[in-house]
Amino acid sequence: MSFAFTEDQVLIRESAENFLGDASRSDAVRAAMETTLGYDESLWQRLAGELGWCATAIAEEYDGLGLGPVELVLIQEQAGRRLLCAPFFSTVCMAATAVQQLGGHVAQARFLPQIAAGELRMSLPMLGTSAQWDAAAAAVHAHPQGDDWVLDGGVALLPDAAGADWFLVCATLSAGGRGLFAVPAAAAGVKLTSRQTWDATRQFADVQLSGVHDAVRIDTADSLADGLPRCAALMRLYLAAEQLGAAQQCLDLTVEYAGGRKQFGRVIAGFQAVKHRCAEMMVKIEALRSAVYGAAALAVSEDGDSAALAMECAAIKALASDTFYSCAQEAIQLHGGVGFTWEYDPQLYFKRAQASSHWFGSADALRGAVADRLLG
Amino acid sequence: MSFAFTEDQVLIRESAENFLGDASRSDAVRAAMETTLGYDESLWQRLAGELGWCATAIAEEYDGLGLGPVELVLIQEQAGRRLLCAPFFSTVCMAATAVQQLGGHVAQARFLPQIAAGELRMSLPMLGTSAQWDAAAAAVHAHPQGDDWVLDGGVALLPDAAGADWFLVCATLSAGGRGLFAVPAAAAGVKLTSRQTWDATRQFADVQLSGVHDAVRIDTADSLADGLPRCAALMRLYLAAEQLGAAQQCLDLTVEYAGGRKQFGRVIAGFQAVKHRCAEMMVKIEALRSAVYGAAALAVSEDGDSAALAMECAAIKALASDTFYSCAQEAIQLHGGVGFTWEYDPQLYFKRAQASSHWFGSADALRGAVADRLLG
Amino acid sequence: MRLDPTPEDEAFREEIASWMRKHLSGRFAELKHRGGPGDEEAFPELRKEWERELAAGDWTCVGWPEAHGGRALSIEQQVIFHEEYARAGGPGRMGHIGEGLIGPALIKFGTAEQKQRFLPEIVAGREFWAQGYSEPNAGSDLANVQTRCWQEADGSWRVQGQKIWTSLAHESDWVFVLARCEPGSKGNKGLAFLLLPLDQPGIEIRPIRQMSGGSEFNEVFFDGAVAQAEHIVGEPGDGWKVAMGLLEVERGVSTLGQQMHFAYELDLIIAAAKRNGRASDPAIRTRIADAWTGLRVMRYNALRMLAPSENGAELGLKREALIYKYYWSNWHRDLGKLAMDVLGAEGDIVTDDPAIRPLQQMFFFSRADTIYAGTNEIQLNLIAERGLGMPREPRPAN
Amino acid sequence: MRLDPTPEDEAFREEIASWMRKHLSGRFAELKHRGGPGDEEAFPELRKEWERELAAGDWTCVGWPEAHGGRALSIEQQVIFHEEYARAGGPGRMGHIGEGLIGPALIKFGTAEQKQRFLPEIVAGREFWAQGYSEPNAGSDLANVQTRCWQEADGSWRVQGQKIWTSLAHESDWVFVLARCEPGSKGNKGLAFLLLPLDQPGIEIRPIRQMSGGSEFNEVFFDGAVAQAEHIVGEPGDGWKVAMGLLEVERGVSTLGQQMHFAYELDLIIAAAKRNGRASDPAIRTRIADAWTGLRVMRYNALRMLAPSENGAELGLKREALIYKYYWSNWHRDLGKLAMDVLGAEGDIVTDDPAIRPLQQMFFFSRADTIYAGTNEIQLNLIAERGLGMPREPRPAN
Repeated sequence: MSFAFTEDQVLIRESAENFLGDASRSDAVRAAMETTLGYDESLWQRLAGELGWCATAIAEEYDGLGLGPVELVLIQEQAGRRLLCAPFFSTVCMAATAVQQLGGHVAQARFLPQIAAGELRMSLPMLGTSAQWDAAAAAVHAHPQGDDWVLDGGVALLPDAAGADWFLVCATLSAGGRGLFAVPAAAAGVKLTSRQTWDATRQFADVQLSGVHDAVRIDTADSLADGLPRCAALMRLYLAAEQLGAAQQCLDLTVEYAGGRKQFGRVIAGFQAVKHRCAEMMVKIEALRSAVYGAAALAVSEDGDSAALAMECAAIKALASDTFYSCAQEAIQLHGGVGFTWEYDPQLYFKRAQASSHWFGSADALRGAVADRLLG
Repeated sequence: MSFAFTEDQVLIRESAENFLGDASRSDAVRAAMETTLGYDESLWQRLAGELGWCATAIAEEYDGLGLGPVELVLIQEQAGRRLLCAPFFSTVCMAATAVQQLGGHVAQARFLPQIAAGELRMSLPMLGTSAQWDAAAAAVHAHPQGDDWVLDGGVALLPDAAGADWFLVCATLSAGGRGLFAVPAAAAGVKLTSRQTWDATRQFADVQLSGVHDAVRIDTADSLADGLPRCAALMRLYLAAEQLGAAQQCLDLTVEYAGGRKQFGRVIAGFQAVKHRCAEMMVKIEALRSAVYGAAALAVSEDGDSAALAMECAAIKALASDTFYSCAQEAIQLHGGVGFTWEYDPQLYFKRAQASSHWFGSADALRGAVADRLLG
Repeated sequence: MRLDPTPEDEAFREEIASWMRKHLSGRFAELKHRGGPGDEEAFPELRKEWERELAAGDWTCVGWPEAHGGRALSIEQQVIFHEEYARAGGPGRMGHIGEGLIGPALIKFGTAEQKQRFLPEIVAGREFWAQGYSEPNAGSDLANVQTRCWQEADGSWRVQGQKIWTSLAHESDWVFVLARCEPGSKGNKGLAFLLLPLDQPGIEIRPIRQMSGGSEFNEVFFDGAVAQAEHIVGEPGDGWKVAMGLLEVERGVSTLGQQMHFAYELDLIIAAAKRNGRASDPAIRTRIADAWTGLRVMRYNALRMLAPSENGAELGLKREALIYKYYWSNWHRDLGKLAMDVLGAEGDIVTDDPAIRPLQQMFFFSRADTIYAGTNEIQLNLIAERGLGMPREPRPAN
Repeated sequence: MRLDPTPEDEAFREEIASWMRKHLSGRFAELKHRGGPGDEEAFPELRKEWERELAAGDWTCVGWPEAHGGRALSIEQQVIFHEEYARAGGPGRMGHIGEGLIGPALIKFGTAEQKQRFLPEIVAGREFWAQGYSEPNAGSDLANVQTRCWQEADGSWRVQGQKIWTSLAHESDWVFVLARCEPGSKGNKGLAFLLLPLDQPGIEIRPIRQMSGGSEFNEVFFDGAVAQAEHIVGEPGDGWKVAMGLLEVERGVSTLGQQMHFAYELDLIIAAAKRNGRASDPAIRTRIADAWTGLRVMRYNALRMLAPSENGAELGLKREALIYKYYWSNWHRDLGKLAMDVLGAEGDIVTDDPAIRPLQQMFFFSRADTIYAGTNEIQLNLIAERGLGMPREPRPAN
């Protein structure tokens, strides 16, 4: 048992920290927010291509680096800190995870190498509770036609959908049960409607499917039901890591601002009330950091109890949502008047905090799931 | 509409403040806590006799002063502040209220003049939710025998039961339905078992009834069901007033201690963190005070909507429980090491805060009731 | 202590309610529930017309003395007016700085000529005012005024400096400014209180974009801007006294109207929760119950504030007045979060749906509630020092 | 980074678990889960015998070097030891101040003679220690030591003054004391670190009654109490350095054992909630889920603390170490409230029921958690200053 990062892990973290600290500064984020795509294509090419981040957690047999949740968590923490605008979360943290955990070998062999190479962008909705999965599956119907499947229905709120090459869609089968399908964005019958969100650092669109023929079913036998607990756990973990990094940045921005701003002839960082509130932010953030790192370590342990991992990641996503929101709120408050202006950065984090609070389930719902495990 | 107290009301408050500030100091409370009765008989005689407090909210037709909830709230606030050990709450705030709101005229004429005169002590359990009323009624059975009722069963946790002359008991009738009975403490078949509680400032006993013949039924027709909302509302209001006074004392003790205690060469009252936390206590306390006074005014308004009053008093009792507890917790914390010693007073308030938090229903349950009214 | 209204109160309440029903209709109907904080940019011209509609009904400046064009309503009646105005959905008052701040200050400190020049225009809804207090380096430290002023040979005043967080400056005709008239003076000494027309070459207004995208606050730059000799209120050097008298008035009866708007917002939240099923979520239910309790607290707290004090303490030192800003602003900020949590993903999407958009704006703008007019931190200092007699913050010697 | 145990770790875990099963039985069975903070007065004599039982199995001082009688276990193995000890319900360690505090201090700062005199007795469970740091006027301000000491002609030391919050003084043989040896010195200068036998005429122990009725803390009065010449640790004047080295050690591996006890307490709460039906109350469910989450946080946080730091930072400056005391103490205080809210009226009644009494004691005693060993307020100062580099509190010149 060891809680120290390996040298390689430290290198990955530092590389992400340095790259994003330069390439995803506030001005870059603000510029990306204004684009239709929602991100800077060239930045995406660099991190997907040169830096090879997309390959991190994909198995070597599918041309990945064969690393895992710990490394991806370290990248995600930096991505969250810089509010990285890129289809990294949708494609790598969500879609690749879904294909790995829910898909059969054929689908894995088809999609994972392309994702690892940074050549394919894929999106799926950020479903949390099983009720949300049920509702999503009920909204799309799939019926076989010869060797093909034909899909009809609607999928709401797909992240980074504008630039995606494929969508992952859960559908109700005409013969009963459900299946997971990959749908090419370019297929006939696919219609995208972008939805403008207050948090513009991660953009969404709805997708309407009308008699779409080119869908590829990716699950096999019971892979969907069997893989869901671990799949949901990992997605929540990667999001929690992002929220952790963002919360840290809220604290860093605040400590920096408080160290420069004078009121009543003193820097406000010297006021005990300000100190204590920053300290409380740090307590929450370090607690979350320990939990995120621990869950990442648990995810790669040989224990392999996916129900235990699911419980832990549900709890951590709830903790991350609450921590991020409270740190973003405090960042605005402790910035005083400028805190709620467009010009200063706390508002970017604040909007992301609110939006991400219900991705994959609200904190209340997730705590409910934890309580169900503890209390029946 | 006016929110100012009348001169008479100010006099009543000041009289209670002065009397209890002298007669119910910490040493007196600590002495009373150690007695079997749970209070000082002579103190009770003074406030029930000379001062006539028991008559405050009883109608003039029953030899009371004909005043009402506003005046009783002002006395209760001072009683809470000083942790008054006396059967005032059980007899005057609870039993007299129950007889007035739930009893018929015959019962009122029989008991209220004696209570007003300070000659009769009466106790009943501190039931909150209707589920608790149901459970209490289910635990006692009443069947008629000639002109008498015979009662069998158990009543748990009656306040100030040791010195009570009568108990009020809700029972299930053998013919169906329920009735409210007054049972003489001295009747054959009544057995008292005192229950030692951590908060010794208000003491409790269980009562066992075995074939008790001397019970007097005090409700008539639908008076029990009709009167319950207003009865429960007033009891909660009187308790909330007590909790308000106690919370205020927690703050006063803390500000005084912080003004004298030096650490790092400064009085700790000068540390901004201490100031802000005391200020937050004051915010909660003044908010509660406004709510308690307002609900008392609502209780005497001609509006007379008992459901609205019940909703408001449920909300206020929840607020009072939370406020008192958090102020007691802060008082201990800001007293530092001495805060959790027996010798200093915060612990007395802390224990009372926890105990009173579920009298007449926990804050969660009460908020649930408010939500039911708002949301169905 | 009584809550029951007198028959006169009830009649008065019905008078306003019926006037509002009749007049807040037709072309004014779209103003309902609009124009409050966070929405002040809505329909500025129509809201100015609405001010004149109110004036025609004698419903402006209802608390002012009759001699100055008011109705001299009692506190109780003013409460009723504000409640019914807000209950009817009366729009945010374009005239509120004139009516609530500078008007009362002029009545108290102004010369006869100033009163005659300015008050009738305020009462009639013809001139609108902006305030110039805060400065970039004097947020919470209000007395740290850097803006300078000096008197020219002709007696007129010139103003040089910058004010910030000036709401509706671009929609106003006049601004009042606190500026340092004694060079080298510090803190609250040596200040002058000046009245300036906004439309002049020496004044530039730059909007501040808020997180929600709107810009109801501004920076106002003064570069030798002119105030006429007779447009100083009080003596040079007495500016602080005038300004503080005026802040006191801010905590007034209009809070009851504010509460009615809060109740309207809670109603929107309850409706949303019932619509999308979150009304059955226990945690949401608890928070809605708490929000409702807070409304009751605020109403009673405001009534307590407005009642005559037993010991003659001035309003600002009454305990319930000291806590009020902190209480309502934090309550309202929490309400914003509750609204968004009830809306869920629906709340994240930019929309014009009148069942959703006001809640989104409230969520964002309520972030400012705990910051402007005394941040939480300043409020807690004041409460501890004035309410509890705890030691004052140490202040480095100047 | 890995959580999987090695086969050796697993074997070691089983070794302890099986030893505990075998030995924490018979007459020792009643010690299970007893004697922790808030319960330290339970069975003192039997717990001393238990210390000797542990010693006989070589389970005392497991982290000490073998040269001093320890097992020189790795950090990982110490973690396992503490976890399994607590999981088995191992009682609160009477020897923990000797083993965890003064022993390591002597190993680091003591003379060869001191080591030889004291360490074997600690290892064997024959001598028990109390600590004397806090003083009535130096609660959070630890360096404000008023207790004086001076050297007699024969080289022995005399101590005059008063210490407070000394746990188990009445059950201990020795006390270590921080006293001012340089008259007129201030703060952390001029202090000596002395070892005194408690059973001597110059020492009086008075129990402090806690809110729960128990008295595990004491005041200790020194009136010319004697320490032998050779019983000073470090040089006169270096006492602070010795004391601080020792506080550092407090944040050690034993926290993992503490967490196991916390988990046991949460299990009691869950059992109570299932028994009385509150397990179906949504607000209680949420709080139990939060408490469980906190346990996970604490476990991972402690493992992070114990891992070698990347940049060689000392333990006490690692971010996760800075927050740990604040986190666990507030978590535990909340757990106490949760326990009582689950128990409801049942919790108010004094009882010996083993399903209830420990929760009541925990509720009361956890009030002290956020106060002793650095109050919340001191912890937040430290976190802000050391963790975030914010300005230090101004301290008036002495």
